[in-house]
Amino acid sequence: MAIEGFHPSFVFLIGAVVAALTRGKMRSLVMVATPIISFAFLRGLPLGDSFVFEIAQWTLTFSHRDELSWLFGLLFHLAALLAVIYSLHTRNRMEQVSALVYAASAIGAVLAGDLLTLFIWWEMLALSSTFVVFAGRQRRSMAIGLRYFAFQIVSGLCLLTGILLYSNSGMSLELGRLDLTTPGTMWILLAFGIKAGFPLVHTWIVDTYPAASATGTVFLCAFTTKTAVYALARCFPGTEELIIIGAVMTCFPIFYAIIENDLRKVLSYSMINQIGFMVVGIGLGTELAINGAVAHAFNDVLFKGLLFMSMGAVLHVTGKSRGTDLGGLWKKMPWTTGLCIVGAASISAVPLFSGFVSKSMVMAAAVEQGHTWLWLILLFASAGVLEHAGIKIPYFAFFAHDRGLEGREPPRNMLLAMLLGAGLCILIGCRPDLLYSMLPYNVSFEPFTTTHVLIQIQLLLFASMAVVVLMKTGTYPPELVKENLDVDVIPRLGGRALLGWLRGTFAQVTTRLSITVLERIPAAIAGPRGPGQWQLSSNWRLVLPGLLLVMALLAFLIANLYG
Amino acid sequence: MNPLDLFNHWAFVIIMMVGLYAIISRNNLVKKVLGLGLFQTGIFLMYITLGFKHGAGAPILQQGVEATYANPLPHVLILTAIVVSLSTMAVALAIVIGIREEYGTVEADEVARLDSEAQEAGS
Amino acid sequence: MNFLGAWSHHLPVLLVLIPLIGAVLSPIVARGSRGWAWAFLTMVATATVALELLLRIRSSGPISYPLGGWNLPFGIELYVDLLSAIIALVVAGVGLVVTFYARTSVRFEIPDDRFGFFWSLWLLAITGLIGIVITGDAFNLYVMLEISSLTIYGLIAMGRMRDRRALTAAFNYLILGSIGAAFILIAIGLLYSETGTLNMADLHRRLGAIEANATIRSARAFLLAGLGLKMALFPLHLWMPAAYSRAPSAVAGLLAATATKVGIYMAMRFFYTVLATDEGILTAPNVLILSGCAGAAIVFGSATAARQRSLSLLLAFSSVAQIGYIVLGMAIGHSDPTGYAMTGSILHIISHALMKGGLFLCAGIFIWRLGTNDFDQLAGIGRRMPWTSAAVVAGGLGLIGVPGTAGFISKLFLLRGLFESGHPLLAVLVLTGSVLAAIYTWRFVEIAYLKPPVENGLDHSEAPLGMLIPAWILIGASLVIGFYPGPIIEIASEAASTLLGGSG
Amino acid sequence: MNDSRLKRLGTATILLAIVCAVALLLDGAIDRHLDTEAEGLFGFYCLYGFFAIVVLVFLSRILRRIVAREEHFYGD
Repeated sequence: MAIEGFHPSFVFLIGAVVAALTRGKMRSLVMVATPIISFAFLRGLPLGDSFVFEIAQWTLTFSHRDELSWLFGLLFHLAALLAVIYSLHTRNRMEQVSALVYAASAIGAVLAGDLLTLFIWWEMLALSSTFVVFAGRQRRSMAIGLRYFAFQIVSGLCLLTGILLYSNSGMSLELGRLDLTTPGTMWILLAFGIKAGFPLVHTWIVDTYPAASATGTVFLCAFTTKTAVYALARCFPGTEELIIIGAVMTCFPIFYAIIENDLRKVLSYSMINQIGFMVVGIGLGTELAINGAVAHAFNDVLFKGLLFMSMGAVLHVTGKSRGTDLGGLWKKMPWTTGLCIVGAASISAVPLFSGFVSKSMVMAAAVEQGHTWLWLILLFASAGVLEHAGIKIPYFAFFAHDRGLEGREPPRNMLLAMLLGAGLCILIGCRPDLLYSMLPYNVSFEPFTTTHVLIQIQLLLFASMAVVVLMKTGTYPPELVKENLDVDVIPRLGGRALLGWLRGTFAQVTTRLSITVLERIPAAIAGPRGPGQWQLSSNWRLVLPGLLLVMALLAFLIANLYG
Repeated sequence: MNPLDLFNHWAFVIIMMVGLYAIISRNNLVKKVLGLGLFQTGIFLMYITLGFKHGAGAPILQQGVEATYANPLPHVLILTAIVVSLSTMAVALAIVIGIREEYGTVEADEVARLDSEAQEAGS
Repeated sequence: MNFLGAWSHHLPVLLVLIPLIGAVLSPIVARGSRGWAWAFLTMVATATVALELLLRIRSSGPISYPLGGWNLPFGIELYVDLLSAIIALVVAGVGLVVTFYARTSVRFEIPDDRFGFFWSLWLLAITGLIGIVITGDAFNLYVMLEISSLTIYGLIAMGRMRDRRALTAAFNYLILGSIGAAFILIAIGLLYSETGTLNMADLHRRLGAIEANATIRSARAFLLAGLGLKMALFPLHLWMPAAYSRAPSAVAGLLAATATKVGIYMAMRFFYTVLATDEGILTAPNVLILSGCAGAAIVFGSATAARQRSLSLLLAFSSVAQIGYIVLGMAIGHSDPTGYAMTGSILHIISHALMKGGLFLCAGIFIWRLGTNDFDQLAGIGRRMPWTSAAVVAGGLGLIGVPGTAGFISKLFLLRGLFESGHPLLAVLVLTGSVLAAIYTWRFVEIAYLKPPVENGLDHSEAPLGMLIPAWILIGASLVIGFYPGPIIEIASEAASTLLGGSG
Repeated sequence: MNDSRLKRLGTATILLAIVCAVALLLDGAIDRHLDTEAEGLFGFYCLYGFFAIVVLVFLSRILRRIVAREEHFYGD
C-alpha cells in the first residue's frame, strides 16, 4: 500500500490533533491508525526531493527520499507503532498527543532535505519530547524536564548558529556531507553531538530517561538520539574525530552501568554505549562501517525499546525500577522475563539475535581499516554490554533475591508490543538479509561464518563466566542505593551555589545598595523634610525614569555633537 | 555676537529646566503638573523665537508696501501646541482628581506609601 | 476590491477621518451599550480602508495626498508608502479584533456611565496612531502623537475600577510621555529652524543640501531620546510595565500590539527617510548606543520577565525585550546590504503585534475570570481553562521563536541580518534572549499545567467565546504566518528595500 | 572439590563451565579466519572476554568510591 501526495509527518500531526480531541477507545484507534496510515504515505514519497517550498531566499525541502532517509523513516514508523501499542492502556492525553508530535518531528527530521528544514523539525523534536517528559508527572520530572529542555534548546541554538555561519560562507543549505573545517560546521556537529549524547553532554540522557513515565521512556529512547545519529551519518561520515568520540562513548558508560542501581538508568547508560558503536561506524566512514552503524541504529531502537518496555512493565506492575527493590519476579511475570531476555540477548549480540550482525559489521570495518586498538576497545565494550545489559538487567529484575514483590503480567497491550519487538529482534537476527538489503550501500558481508559465530560465543561465554566467578567470590559490586555523580555535578552544584549566592549575599548587597542610592543619599541631600525646602520627591517611579530620560538625552547630545 | 542676542534661547532653556526641576522635586502632584506646563511653555518660547526677525512687523500684506515681516508659521504651530499643552494639563489634572478620590491625597510619597502598604497586606 | 467607487482616491484621509468621526459621534450617536456596536462598525470600516490602501499601494506605489488643497510642501501632506500601509493595517486590524474582545471585557472593567467616553477615547487613540503612520508632515506627526498619547493616558486611567494604581501609572506615563513628546517637538522645531519646512520629503531634500551643524545634531539627539521613550527602549521603558499591567485588559492588548510599534515606525520614518542624509542619524556612536540599549533590553527585559509574579507584568517585560529585537534590526539595518535585518525588524513588528496582543487578551481573560492574573492564582489553570492556557503557550512559543510561529520567521531574518552585517555578538544576544524567553514561557507552563489547581472558590470555567475568539484570532494569525510566511515576507522585504533605498 | 561445594555452586554454573570448556577446545579444533595478529593466540577471545569483565568490575569499584554519594545528594 502506497499513497502519494502527503507528507508522513503531517499525518502524525493531524493524528495528534484528532487524538487531542477524542478520548477512550476512539483515541486508542487514532493512535494506532496514525503510524499505519502515515507509513502508506511514506511509501508513496517519490525518490529524491519533493514537498519543496520557496520562502523568500530559502528553499525548504520537506522530503528527500533516499535509502538512508527511507530506512530511518521506516524505523521511526515501526518504533512509533510499537510505542503506541505499548502505551494504549494509559489515559494520559498530554503524553499521547505530544508523543505523536514527537514522532512527527523525528520523521520530519530524517526526511528533511536541507539544513533549515532539519532545524525546524529539530526544534519541534525538542519541544514535543519535553512535553513527553513532563507528562510523566513524577515528583521530580519538573526540574528534570527543565534541564532536559535546556539541553535541547541549546542544541537547537547551536544548530541555528551553525546554519547561519555556514550559509554566510556562501554554502548551499542542502543536506549533505559537511567538512569539519569551518566554524559553522563545528557548531552543527556540536548540535548533533548534544542530541546524540556525546561525552560531557550526555548527562541529559541518564537524567531524563529514568524520570519519564514507563510509557514515555519508550517514546523517548526511540527518537531523539537516533535522529542525531541519522544526522551524523548524513552530514559527517568519515569524520575521524568521531572515531575517538565514539570509542569513548562505548567505554565510559559501562563502568557507570555496573554501579548504577536504577535499572532504567542502567539502560540509559547502555544507550550511550550503543550510540558509541554507531558513532564509531560513522567516523570510520567506509561503506561497510556506515551500513553497520545504520543497521545498528535500527536494531538498537528495537532491542533497547524492548528492554525499556520490559523495565517499564516491571515499573508499571510493581512501581519500582531499582535493583535494590527488585528480584525474583520471573515466576510471576514469565512472559515479561522471557521477552526481556530476548532483548538482552539481542543487545549482547548473541548470534541469531539482532545485535550480532550489525555490531560485527562495525567491528569488521574497524579491523579492515587497520584500527587494531579501536577494535580491542570495541571488543572490551562488547563484553561490557553483555555484563550490564545482557546479564545485569534481567538478573536483578527477575532473578536475584526474591523480595516477595506483588507481581503479575502487565496489561495485554504492553505484552503485545513487547512480543512484536522481540519477534522483530529474532527475525532480523535469523534473517538479516531482510534488513540488510535496505541499507544505503551494497556491500557484501557474511556474518554467519564459523569463525565469527565461534569467537562471539567464546567472548560471551567467558565474559559470563567471569561475572559468575566475581559474583560467587563476592567481588562483584553489590547494588547500593546511591547517587552516582556524573559530569553534570559541576553545573548542577555550581548552579545551585550561584542561585544561593544570588538569593543570599547578592540580594542583600543589592538591596542595601538600592536603599542607599534610592533613599539614604536623597534623604541626606534633602535633609529634614519640610514645606518649601530643597528636596527630591520620593516618588521614584516617576523621578528615576525622568532622570534616565534626561541622561539619555545628554548621552545622545554628547554622541551627536562630539561623537 | 552679543550674548544677549540669544536671550530668548537662554530663557527657554532656563524655563524648561525650572519646569523639569519642579516635576522631579515637588512631591505634590498638582505642582508636578504645573512643572510640566512650565516645561512646555519653554518650548513655545523657542518656537516663537524661530519666527523672530529684527525690525519685522506682523505679516500683514498691503498693496504697494514693502515691509519685512516675521515668519507666521511658528506662531500658527505654537497655537496648536498650546492647545495640546492645555489638553495635557486637563488630562493630568483629571487623573490627579481621580488619585485624590481613590487615595485621599495628592502627595506622591503618600500615594506610594499607601500602594506599598496595600501590596504588603495583599501578599 | 474597488467598492469605494469615486471615494477611492481619498483613501488616505478616510483612514483618519472614519475613526475620528466615529470618536466624535460615539457619545452622541450611541449611548449606553450600543457604543460598542458603533465602535465596532467604525473599526470594520477603518480596517477595510487600511486593507484596501495596502493592496492599492502594492499595485501602484506610494500615495501622496495634499490636505485642504494647499500646494506641497506648504500644505499638510498625507503620505502613505508600503511601510506606513503595513503599520496602519496592523493598527486597524489588531484594533478591530481587540474592539471585538472589548465588548465583553469593558462591561466588566469600566463603569457603565463611562462607556460613551471609553469608546470615544478608544477610537481617538486609534485615530492618533493611524494619523502618525500616514502623515507626511513632521508637525502633524507631533499633533497626532499627542492625540494618541493623551487618549491613551485616559484609557489607562480607566483601569482604576479594577486597580486604583492604574491612576498613578497613567500619571507617571503622562508626565514622562509629555516630556518625551516635548523632546520630539523640540527636534522638529530645530529642524524647521534650519530648513524652513515641515514636510518630511522636503525636510529630507533640504537637509541633504546643507552641511550638518550643531542645530541639526542636537535635533537628532532630542529625537532619539524622545523616540526612545515612546518606543519604551531600555532603559526608558520604566513607564511601560505599570501602565500595561494596570490598564483595562482590552486597552493593554491594544497598546501592547500597536502603541510602541507606532513609536518604532516613527523612528524608522525619521532615521531612514527624513534624516537619511550623507551623515545620517545612524552615526557610529548613535548606533552603538541604540544597539547597546537594544541588547540590554533583550537580556534585561527577558530576565526580568522571568522573575515576575503576574502574567501581565511578565508580558510587559517581555515586550521590553521584544522591542529590543526590533530596534536592533532597525539600528543596524543600514549596515546590512542584504536588507535582512530591516526585513526582520518589520516582520517582528507584525508578529510581535499579533502575539503580544493575543497574549495580553489572554491575560485579560484570566483577570475577567479570576480578578487577577497573579501566578499563585493561576496554578493548575491549564486544565480548567484549556483554550486560554493553550493560547498563552502558543503565544509564548512565538516569543521564543519556535519554528511554526511568526516569531521564528522574524527572528530568523534578524539573525541572518546580524550575521550578514558582521555582528555575531549581537546575534548571540538574540539567541540568549530566546533561551530566556523559553524560561519565562516555561514559568507559565509550569504553573498552569504542572502545579495542582488552587482552590479559591472562584468559577474557573473556560472564558466566553466573545473573548476567546479574538485572542485566538491574533495567536492563530501568528501561527498561520509561521506556517505560510511567504506573502508577508515578500511585503516586509519590499517595505524594507523601499526604506533602505530611501537613504540613497 | 567435595559434594557440598559443588551443590553450592549450582547446576547452572557447572553447565556454564562445561560449555565454556567446550568452546575453548573448539578454538583449537576449528581453523579460524584471522584478521589481526592478536586473534592468532590460542583462546584469545576467551581470555579477552574473561579479563575484560574482571578489569571492568575492578575499575567500577574504584569508580564507585569516587562518585557514589548518598541518595538525594542533589536534594530532590
